Amino acid sequence: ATLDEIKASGTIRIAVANEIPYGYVDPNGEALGAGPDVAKHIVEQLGIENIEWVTTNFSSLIPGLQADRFDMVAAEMAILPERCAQVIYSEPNSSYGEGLLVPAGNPKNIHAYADFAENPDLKVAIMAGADQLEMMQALGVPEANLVTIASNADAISTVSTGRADAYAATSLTATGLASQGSGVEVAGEFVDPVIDGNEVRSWGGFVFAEGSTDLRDAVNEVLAEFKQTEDWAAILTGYGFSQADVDGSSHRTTAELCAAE
Amino acid sequence: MTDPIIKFDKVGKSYGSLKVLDGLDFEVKRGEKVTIIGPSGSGKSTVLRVLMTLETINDGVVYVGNEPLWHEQRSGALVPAGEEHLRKMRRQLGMVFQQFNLFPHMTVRRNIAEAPVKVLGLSRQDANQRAEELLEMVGLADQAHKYPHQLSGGQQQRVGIARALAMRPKVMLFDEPTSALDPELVGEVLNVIARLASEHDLTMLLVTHEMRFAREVSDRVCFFDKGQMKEQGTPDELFTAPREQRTRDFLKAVLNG
Amino acid sequence: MTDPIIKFDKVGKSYGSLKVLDGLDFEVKRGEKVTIIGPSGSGKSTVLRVLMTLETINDGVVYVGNEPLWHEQRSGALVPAGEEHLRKMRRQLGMVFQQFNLFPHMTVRRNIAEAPVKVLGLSRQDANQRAEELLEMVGLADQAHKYPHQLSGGQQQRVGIARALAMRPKVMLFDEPTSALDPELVGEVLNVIARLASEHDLTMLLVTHEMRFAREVSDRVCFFDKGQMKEQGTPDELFTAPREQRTRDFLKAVLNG
Amino acid sequence: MAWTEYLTPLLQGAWVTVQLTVYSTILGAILAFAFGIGKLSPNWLIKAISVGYIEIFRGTSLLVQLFWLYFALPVAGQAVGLDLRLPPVVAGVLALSLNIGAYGAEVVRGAIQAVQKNQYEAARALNFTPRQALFGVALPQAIPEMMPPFGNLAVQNLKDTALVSLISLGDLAFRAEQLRNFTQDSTTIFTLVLFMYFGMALVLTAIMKLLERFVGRWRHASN
Amino acid sequence: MLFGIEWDTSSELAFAWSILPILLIGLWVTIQATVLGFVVALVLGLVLAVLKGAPSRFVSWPANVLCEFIRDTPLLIQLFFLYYVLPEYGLVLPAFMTGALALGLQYSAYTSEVYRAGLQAIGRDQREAARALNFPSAHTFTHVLLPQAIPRIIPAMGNYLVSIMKDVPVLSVVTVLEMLNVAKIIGDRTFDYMVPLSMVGGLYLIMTLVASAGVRLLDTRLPKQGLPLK
Ligand SMILES: Nc1ncnc2c1ncn2[C@@H]1O[C@H](COP(=O)(O)OP(=O)(O)OP(=O)(O)O)[C@@H](O)[C@H]1O
Ligand SMILES: Nc1ncnc2c1ncn2[C@@H]1O[C@H](COP(=O)(O)OP(=O)(O)OP(=O)(O)O)[C@@H](O)[C@H]1O
Ligand SMILES: [Mg+2]
Ligand SMILES: [Mg+2]
Repeated sequence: ATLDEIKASGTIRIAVANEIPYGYVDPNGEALGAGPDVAKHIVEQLGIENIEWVTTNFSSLIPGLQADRFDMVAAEMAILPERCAQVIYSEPNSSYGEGLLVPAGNPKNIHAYADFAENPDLKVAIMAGADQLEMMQALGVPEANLVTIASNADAISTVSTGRADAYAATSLTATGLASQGSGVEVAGEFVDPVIDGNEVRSWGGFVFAEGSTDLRDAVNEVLAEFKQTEDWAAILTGYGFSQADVDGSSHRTTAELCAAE
Repeated sequence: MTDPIIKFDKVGKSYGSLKVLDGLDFEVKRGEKVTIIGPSGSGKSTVLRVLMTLETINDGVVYVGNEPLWHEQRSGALVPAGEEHLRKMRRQLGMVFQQFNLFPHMTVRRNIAEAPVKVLGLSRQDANQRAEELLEMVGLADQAHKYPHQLSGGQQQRVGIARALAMRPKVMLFDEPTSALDPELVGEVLNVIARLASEHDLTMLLVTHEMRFAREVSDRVCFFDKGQMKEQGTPDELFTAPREQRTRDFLKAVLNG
Repeated sequence: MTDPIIKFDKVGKSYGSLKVLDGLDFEVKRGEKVTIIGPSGSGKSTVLRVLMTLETINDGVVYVGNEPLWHEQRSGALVPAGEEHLRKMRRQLGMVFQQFNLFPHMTVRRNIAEAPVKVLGLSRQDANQRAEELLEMVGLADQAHKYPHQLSGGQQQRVGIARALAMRPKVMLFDEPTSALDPELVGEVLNVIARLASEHDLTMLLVTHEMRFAREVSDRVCFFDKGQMKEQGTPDELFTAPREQRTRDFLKAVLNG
Repeated sequence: MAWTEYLTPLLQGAWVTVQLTVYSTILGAILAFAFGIGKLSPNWLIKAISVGYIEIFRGTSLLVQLFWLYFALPVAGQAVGLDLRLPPVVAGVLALSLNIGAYGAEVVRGAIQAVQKNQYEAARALNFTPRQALFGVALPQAIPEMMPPFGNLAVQNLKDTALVSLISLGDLAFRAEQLRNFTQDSTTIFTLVLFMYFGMALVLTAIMKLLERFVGRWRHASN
Repeated sequence: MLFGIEWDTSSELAFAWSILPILLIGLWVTIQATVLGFVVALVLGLVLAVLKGAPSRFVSWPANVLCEFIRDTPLLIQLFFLYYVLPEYGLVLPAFMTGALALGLQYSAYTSEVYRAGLQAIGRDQREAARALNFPSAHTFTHVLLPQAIPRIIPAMGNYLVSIMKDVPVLSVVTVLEMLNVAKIIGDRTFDYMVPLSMVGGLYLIMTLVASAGVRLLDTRLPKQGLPLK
């Protein structure tokens, strides 16, 4: 929807994918996470009264935008060229590196995404629709060793029961999950994946449908100002983002990320 | 009274290769009470069902009151009749079924009054009154508000008769009206039919295995076999001095019981 | 021949609050042919079903060949019998059912031979021979390899009789053996029963609505009503000069047919 | 979290489940009668449409139908220039009722056909029109016959509502997943949820039994 | 790309044609899950039927309640329960096995009814005839009741086989790569759900129509009177 339409109705529909700490809804229906907290500030600045939070599977975020099931996604979804062809992004709100969730004690001794390409006996879980798929494909991990789960919530069980040997996700997700479940931990001495000569780092932003350019522009405007403040940095570090992650968020623009090969 | 109200003219009817009516010629005069007897499968029910337009025919013409039943006169030729014509013809006939075929979800009174309201367009009040008169006649005045399953078989069949009469038909068809009844209940139904026969100038066509009753009540008895009428006569003629061997065999087998 | 082979001693049977047998006293002598008549629901079938151990009793004692049927003597007292005892007692009885109750998946011959093989321990060959003799007797020698559904109702019932006879029972029970049959097929079954009655010294207990047949074949006719035997006598006594009003009413209603 | 703290969010979800069940059962019943009677129609077009509907929705998986309505229909709509982006509630209720309606249609057809032929003959002998015979004679007898299978279908439908959680509708199953996301306490949560579904099914069954007695009043009349 | 097979998005038709082999790989998983689930349902159903018919109420009553409970709760939740809860008690089954078990469990409640109804449909008449002839009760069961029950049971079981096939997509929630899951993943990666989901619908329609026709044919071929004994 356009900004005018949203302002007229007074309610904006924002989706999260139930990923701690990027964007999730707690049992009381309160939306939390790096995306939602920043979004709440922006929405207030834009003069929109209500937010209707929508929880959906990660893989349904883009289709949901396209189907007008919500106006905006606050899931810190990574800005990738193929996604830019489907939807439009705000400027980056965060940046984060990769990580691995493994069974306690790391019995298979896994420290890098590349391990799955080298050892064909290892199975790795990824979330449907997440960009770890592209990384694994680029590293040459066989498709048969990928276990696609529907949401982060399934990762602990999948890994602790040995249905997969590890779960590939962003470092923040992995840390969050490791603190929640017993029997799992974050793989130590993690080696960042290197693809096409670059270490992988992702930049997350808010996402909108193709037709919502004015809304995106308005969000960008408020976001740029907000990023100058301590409040903004406090939100991110409060959810476990490192200072490097916070600083890194300004090292790329959306235009660059979308244009990248 | 010599004009036939029902006339089968070389009527043929088959199911696949099975000939059920085989060039049947058969007449009933106005006011006559005719009984049809014959072995199982000889086509007795079929004759009644054709008259009630529950089965079509393949051949020949059936007349009811001088009008073809299954055909219409159109630009001189006889063509198969449409539903309109059948509805008109059906008004002249009423049928009583072996299995009673009452509507189980309607009270006795409603069973009788429903068709007069829906088909003849009587008011509900008039139809109810007519139903109650008929119930009186069949001796069930006090059962009007019961459902069929609350009645004995004999009572149900008497309701069946009342229901058919409520449409004021000219011809009443009875297809083994007592053969689904316990022996003790047969009498009450036959009594009602006998009263009908003696008190009204209704035309009646009755299929039955109750030979004694057939003898008492009918003007004429027809013996059917293999889809044809093999022999007919007054009850006395047919029961005491049947001409055909087949008739004799049949009567012997049945009366032996 | 004066010793009762069957004796009901104040037998009571109820379904919930419905008394089906009400302190029934009743005897059958060895070799006697007894017919039970009576209105629907009077408990006729129940008497046969109790004898065949298909229904239990609530009260009294039934004796078959001087031994209690439903009880065992144990340390002087009568206690409810176990399956062992029932199996032994059942050997003396054979039953022919209204609905034939043949096994639809077995050939006619196997229907007859199965029990002699499994229960009496005959060899399959001997049992087959016995089956074929019995089929000869009921006039179905050429039907041994057919399945029941390929036979007419009358033929099926004759197989039913042969099946019961194959166990060489001392007492044969017939529960309305012809009432599920078309009228024309009744004769062939009654003929077989009549031959059995005249040629063997089997004890026979027959429930039927075929009054004429009852008169011809039985030594004694018993009239049941409301779970009790209301009247009994030779056929001539009972049919021509019934003592009880209830019997007269029943006979009038039934014979009127 | 103690299990009592799960109750509030789970009960919210259960309420959504109840609503979904009620709406889709009612809509499903309407579809069942329309297409069940349609399949018996002498008009070949109505018959063909009814047969097509019944076969398609009975012949494919409910989850496939649900995903199709939710994910694929908007794309199909775009192709012909229609906005077919159904909200999850609409897609959910529609998929559930279309599916259950197809099964119900077969029940309706079966029950109407099971009305004894002699009832139609009696109606014809009394000169009822085919329509009067259907609505006055056949249906009143067929409806009580339909009730036991309808009861089973209603419970089936209640269970099927769990699938709408997969298109992000906040029903009981969805709430359970959300809670598990937080607490990873699968045993307690799923045990609670199983019993909640069981309880709802028992209530639904009891309601259908009452309804059955109501529509079949005439059968229970006694002397 | 999925399972090493590339897709061609140049046109809808080319896309459909290129993903067909991928969907067929998923279809094969669907068929395996169906068959395995059906076998579990047949075995568990028979066990439940025997327990429900047990003479002791202490056995039959819990069996009846269990059956009702299984029948009244959603397959999805039962699947989650088995998938997430069993491992907490040390029983870790692969997703596919868990799925087949859940299908079998859910349908055992239905098949147990089929067994029971099949035996009960052999009317009182037949039991009474067998009793009047003094058959041992085991012989009555094996030679009178079963031969007549089996032809009645087979078509109903066939219908449940078709139902199980239609429930297999639920297994996608625990990562089983059956046909719908494969189609969904293709959709997630190409953002075109229309083609793969419609193809899954079409394939299902074909399979169920063929299977139902097979069941009907079988039904007409089965001896209505029971398995014949000469
Ligand atoms: N719908 C039908 N399809 C095929 N055959 C039929 C049908 N209806 C009747 N028949 C056959 O037509 C023949 C004549 O039937 P009909 O009912 O007229 O005999 P019936 O003389 O009334 O015999 P019954 O005394 O047994 O009632 C029988 O052989 C019967 O099997
Ligand atoms: N299983 C049962 N449960 C309840 N009532 C029963 C049962 N079996 C029979 N009855 C009732 O017991 C009574 C006697 O039945 P029975 O079959 O002995 O009568 P009958 O004299 O053989 O009658 P008919 O001539 O109709 O065969 C009837 O009122 C019947 O309804
Ligand atoms: Mg007839
Ligand atoms: Mg009886």
